[in-house]
Amino acid sequence: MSAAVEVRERVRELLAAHDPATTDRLDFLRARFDAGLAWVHFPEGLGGLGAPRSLQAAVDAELAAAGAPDNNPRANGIGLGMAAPTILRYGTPEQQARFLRPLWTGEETWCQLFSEPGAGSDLAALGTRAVPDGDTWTVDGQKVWTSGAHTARWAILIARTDPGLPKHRGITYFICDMTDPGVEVRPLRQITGEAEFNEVFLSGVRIPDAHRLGEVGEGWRVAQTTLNNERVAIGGQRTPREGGMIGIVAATWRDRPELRTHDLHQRLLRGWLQAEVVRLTGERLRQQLALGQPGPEGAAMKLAFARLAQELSGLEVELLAEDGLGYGDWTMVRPDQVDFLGRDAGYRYLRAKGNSIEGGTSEILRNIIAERVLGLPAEPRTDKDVPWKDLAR
Amino acid sequence: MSAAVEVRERVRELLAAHDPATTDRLDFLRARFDAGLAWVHFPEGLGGLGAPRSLQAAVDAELAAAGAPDNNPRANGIGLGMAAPTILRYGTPEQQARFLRPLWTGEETWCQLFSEPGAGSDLAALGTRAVPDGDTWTVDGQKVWTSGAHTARWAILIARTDPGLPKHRGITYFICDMTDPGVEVRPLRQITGEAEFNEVFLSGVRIPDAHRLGEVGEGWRVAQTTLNNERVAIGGQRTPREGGMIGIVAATWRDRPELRTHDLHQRLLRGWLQAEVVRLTGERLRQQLALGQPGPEGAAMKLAFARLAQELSGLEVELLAEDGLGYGDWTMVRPDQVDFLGRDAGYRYLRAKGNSIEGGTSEILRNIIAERVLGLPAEPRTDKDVPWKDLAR
Amino acid sequence: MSDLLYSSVEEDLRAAVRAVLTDHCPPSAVLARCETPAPYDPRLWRTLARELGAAGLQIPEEHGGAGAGLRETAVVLEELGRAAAPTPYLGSAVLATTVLLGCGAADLLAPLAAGEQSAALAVPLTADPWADFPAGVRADAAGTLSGTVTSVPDLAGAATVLVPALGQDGPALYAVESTAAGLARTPRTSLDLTRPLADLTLHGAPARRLAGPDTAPGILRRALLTGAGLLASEQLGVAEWCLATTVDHLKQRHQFGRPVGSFQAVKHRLADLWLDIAGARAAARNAADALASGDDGPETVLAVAVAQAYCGDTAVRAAEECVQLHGGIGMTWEHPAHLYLKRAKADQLALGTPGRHRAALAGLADLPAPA
Amino acid sequence: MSDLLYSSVEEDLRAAVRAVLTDHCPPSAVLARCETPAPYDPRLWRTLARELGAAGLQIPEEHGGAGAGLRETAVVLEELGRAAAPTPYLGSAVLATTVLLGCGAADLLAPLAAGEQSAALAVPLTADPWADFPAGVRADAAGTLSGTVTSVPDLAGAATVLVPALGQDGPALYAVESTAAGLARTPRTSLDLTRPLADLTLHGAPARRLAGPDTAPGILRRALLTGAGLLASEQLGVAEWCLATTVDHLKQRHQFGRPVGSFQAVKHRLADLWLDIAGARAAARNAADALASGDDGPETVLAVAVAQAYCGDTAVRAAEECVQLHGGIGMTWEHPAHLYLKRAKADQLALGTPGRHRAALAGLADLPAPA
Repeated sequence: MSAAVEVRERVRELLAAHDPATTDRLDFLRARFDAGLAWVHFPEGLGGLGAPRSLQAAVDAELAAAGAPDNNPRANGIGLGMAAPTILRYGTPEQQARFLRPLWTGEETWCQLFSEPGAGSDLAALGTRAVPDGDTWTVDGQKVWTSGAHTARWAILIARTDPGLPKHRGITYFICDMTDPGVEVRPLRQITGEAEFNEVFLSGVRIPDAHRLGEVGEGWRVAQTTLNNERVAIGGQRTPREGGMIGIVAATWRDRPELRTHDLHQRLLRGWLQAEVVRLTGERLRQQLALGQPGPEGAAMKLAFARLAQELSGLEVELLAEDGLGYGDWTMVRPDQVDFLGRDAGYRYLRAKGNSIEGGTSEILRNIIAERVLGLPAEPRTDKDVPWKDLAR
Repeated sequence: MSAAVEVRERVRELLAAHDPATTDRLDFLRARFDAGLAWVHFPEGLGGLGAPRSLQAAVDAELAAAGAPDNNPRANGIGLGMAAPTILRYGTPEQQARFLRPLWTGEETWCQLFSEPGAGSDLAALGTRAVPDGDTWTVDGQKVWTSGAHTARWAILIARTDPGLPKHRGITYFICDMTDPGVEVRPLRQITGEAEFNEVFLSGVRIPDAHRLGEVGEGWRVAQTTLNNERVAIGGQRTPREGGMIGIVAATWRDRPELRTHDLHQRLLRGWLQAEVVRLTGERLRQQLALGQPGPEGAAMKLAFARLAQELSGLEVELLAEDGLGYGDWTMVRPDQVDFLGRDAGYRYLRAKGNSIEGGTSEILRNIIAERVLGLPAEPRTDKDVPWKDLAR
Repeated sequence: MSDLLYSSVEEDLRAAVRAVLTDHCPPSAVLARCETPAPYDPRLWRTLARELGAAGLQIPEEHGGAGAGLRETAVVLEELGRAAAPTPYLGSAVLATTVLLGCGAADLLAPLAAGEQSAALAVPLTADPWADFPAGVRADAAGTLSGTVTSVPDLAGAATVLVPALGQDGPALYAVESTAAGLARTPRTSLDLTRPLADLTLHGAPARRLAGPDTAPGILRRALLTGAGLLASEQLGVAEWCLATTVDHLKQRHQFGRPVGSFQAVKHRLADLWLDIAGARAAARNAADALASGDDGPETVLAVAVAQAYCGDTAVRAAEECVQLHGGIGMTWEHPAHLYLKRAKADQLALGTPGRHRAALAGLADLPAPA
Repeated sequence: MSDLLYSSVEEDLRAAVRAVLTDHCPPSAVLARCETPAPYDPRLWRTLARELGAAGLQIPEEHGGAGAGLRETAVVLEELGRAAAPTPYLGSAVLATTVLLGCGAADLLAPLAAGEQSAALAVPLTADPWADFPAGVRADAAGTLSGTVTSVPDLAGAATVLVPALGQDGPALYAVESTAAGLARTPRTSLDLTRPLADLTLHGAPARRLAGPDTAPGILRRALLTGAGLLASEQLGVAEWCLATTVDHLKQRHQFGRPVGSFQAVKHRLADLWLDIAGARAAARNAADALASGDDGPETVLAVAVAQAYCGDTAVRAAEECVQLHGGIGMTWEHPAHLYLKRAKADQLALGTPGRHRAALAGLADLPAPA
């Protein structure tokens, strides 16, 4: 029996045993997980069937068509996209058994405690300390840019366990209980007025050694799995023609002839062209991925997207003229999920500024392209072999 | 008697003693030099009067009005602009007496043997060797981008005299006799088809130690005087509104309405704006200089000029459409002097590419602005303290 | 040729203004105030306007002003831009004052010169000198005004509102007291937190006519031209703050064992930005000098269009680079960078976008558009 | 959605073409030849056209061609661009061949397919698909042609010249033998040393009519559209050579004790360029795929406009960066960078400038110009 046939069979069995119309949502999701239809490329027993990843889309479609509930993936992006692949690769059998099922069903959401105010793009320079004490670790430090920290049950965390080693080598990767009394979450207000992210203060947080992921001192290597999955997620979004920011600007252009000038027209034509080419570039990347030839364009799509979003959102404000002077609302809110496009032009303009900072700055992405794709030599490094504690900060 | 009055008196005496209408050109120029009216800020006996430099313009104007010949300064830019100030500052009395008078009168023209194919922007990495042998030096190496080498009588030359020292410290500055049999000059053809510059091959060239300028090993410091004078010369040009490249493009725009499109119009407006702002920036710099407050804009004007010339010349070719496909003449010629603007659009486009390379690349100028003006830290240097012979090349 | 430098008197004025702003208006104070219903600090305005005489710089001495001029006014605007200071300076001391000077309304100038009151010119912040005389407000036969003007800057605290309106005989300029019956002001939520905008509604509001059809269009145009030209100086101040703050940050901030400011890509971008700001400085000074001459001829108009076309974009780019090169810190509400980004972006739209001013160059510089 | 990748057949073709070009057409050979009166190497053309069948890729097998298509033709153009190869491929195998296919002129296609002859389309290299049918040549009642066409690409060696002309009954397409009485060719000095241009003069030249008013405008437009769309692939090849050559140079070249390619400002510029070239690749493939479908509907026209608007500027920028980042070496005649700069700049004007194609987007993408 081919994998595709087997998977289809399993779907049929699941639906037969758990009629979506009558089954409780959570019960259905748990049953789906146990049937190996959560992520078919995961191993059996962990929500999968060891089948090709490409079969997942058909499963999702078939279940959706049958009226089955989904696991609301947008509400648990960190868990599904980053924590799960890392637990799969580096977790102990006990950790995998404990964490993956409630993660996938959404019973437990996750957040990521990686970034620190003092480290920025130099993530490996992080200063949050984890000190061993018997079979638990005590963690102290400050993390930032943590989305969902106020609702997450668990966090993936990297912390420094040996300051005497060079920065990449003294880091260990943990699973942190967000209900620990030492965890304090504060909303981090952004230039848009809202607080998508949080600051997280860790004061004497206790983590059992059983919640360590990977070996002591191997945290940087473990984190690469997490971060690579972040990049893939960003590069994989497909947009139709005039999807995203250009669609909004073009619609305004069509609706409001009184705003048109030749200056704006020429800039709109350039922006539209750029958007269409970025769309084609992304489409070409997806065609390569479908053939199993992941091109280096992946990292680059984020760079292109940021450039485009910033240019177009700036143009939109100018196009709107007097209407561009306004702003919807400065009240601080904590949105459930990011909506780059949904609010007004001023919001789009401000929010797009983050596109070239979050998840790898455009400067870092240019370094990556130059070194990994073009093979240009690295800059002289002064920080590779210096103990972390002696680094200039 | 104020300096201004004395200078005016000298001019009157010179004209009285040497009627330009009847005096041989060279005799007049020599007499002018001996009267201290060549460059009034030079010392007496060396063509000057130790007077303020600002008085020179009046001398030039008065003599020109009287019909006196000038020393054809454009034909000896390197000599007047670079060699002379260096000889004045570092030359022995004998050297000053020997070289400055025929340099100024134009009897002897000069060229500059600094750049090397292997060094580029890292001028101090030069590899031309000068080896002492009694009271003469033997020089071997290759120089490039030497304008006027085929007509020059003398050259200012920097060469490596101690490869065991770090690169800036093992250089010595010489005056090189271009008639030495070891000097071979070959025209260097450029992308425009013409050969403004030369390559100069030095094979066993003999230079008496008496033609050394400054101490042995001090050549880099001496060369700074030469190079600083090059920068000042570049920054000091005044252009009227629509001077330079923009004037040509704007004239074509006005003359040929059939070429106009909205795309080109918007770009022309931006180009015109940029040209006007560069002009104002230069004017502001000159007003500062006139008050004795040289601003850092000097180095930056060259950067701005290159950017502008390249953008406008590229636009011009597009504007001309079919006419932009042509080119005047690819025949290799050796022009007497550079004319950035005089030929056709294709030539302007190609020649402007050199504006961001010759006399300090735009990349080097940006480094200079970032470090000297903005005070940003230098990059880590790996080449400062390494013996030249051990440098990666 | 214009004088593009700063005189020592101008530098003294700058130092005085900067000292006041440093004391009264640090970024934290601006931030704390800008979401309150009263974004302008009345104490700051009193100090600037009354003690330094900054509000009356272009008002002749016989009307209680300093009798200085627009070059000095421009220097104040540079400092206000550098501080992202929330004051009604542009609306009152530039736009409204220029109108009152044009109308010769001495009695209304005096309280402005003394810093006792502020005034507003009832045009949208986006009004530009090339547009037609506005038709949104009409005067009836009795001389009362009715109509609406949206997005008026510095309207909230103004004691007097100067209203361009179509009277019975054509374009005219009127003064309306802000307490007049039939006058209402509705605040808008603005992108720029430091320059509040409000809509003005007039329903039969009693008004005093200051200028009629012969002079009103010219006076209004002169005011908008002056505003556009001097706004370039504010934009210069914004850009300078952004560059200086970014450079300071990058000298301190270390990543990968080095100051971030030692990375060449960053250095080159900042060098290019510095060069653009040098251009903005020359263009802004040129416009201020041309306006200060009092000559409204083609050279002055050209100088304004060049300055506003150039400085508007330069300030935005400087602010955008400031946010980007501060990294995550620059995206936070706590850091003042966003105040400058919002000011720069709103200023780009104010008194004509760069595109609008470039379009004006087509006529001013004889670069005709395609047929 | 278009197939934006290269098939293995296409990659094989690329390898074969590249091998020929590496052997016959290294930069030194191009340079040596390009100032001679015969800039095209007849041996190279024979090998490409005859042995590889590259000239007949889009010609059906029944007419002696390979019966492949425009996707494959585009791959050949990429390689010709990468080599800055002087061949009449664009003029003959793309423009003239597309016209002959449209006219169904089987007898004229055969010698082209066999690589025995080349043909030229008598339009200026700057002709674009959006322009009116050309009116520079007229046919008299006897069917002989008179008139002038300037800046025709690949005219010099062409055995047959295809001439759009106004006949007695309207636009028509004619074939004229290059040896015909009354036909004269005058070479021009071209900016692009690798694609010679010549003026065509006709004085009562005998001609054969291939298409009349019903079909001629559509056939010519299809040819120009095909040329513009496939030229994007040539521009991609030019850009790729420039980037790769620059990267290689900067890995080798040391300054200040480091490879120049390790300096971050240089790296970031090249990363941006790489990203733009990735876009050019997607856009060029999209146009080739759309044209290969044979559908001339709005999606194909849009794909061509997007590709030509984007790739024309990208190739120029790549070539300009190549010269700049080679420093002085890049300014010398001896280094091939200038061949690519000149090709890229001439290609930018060819078959419609980027501005012309962007303007076409206004209609194609419903982004109307201001009234």
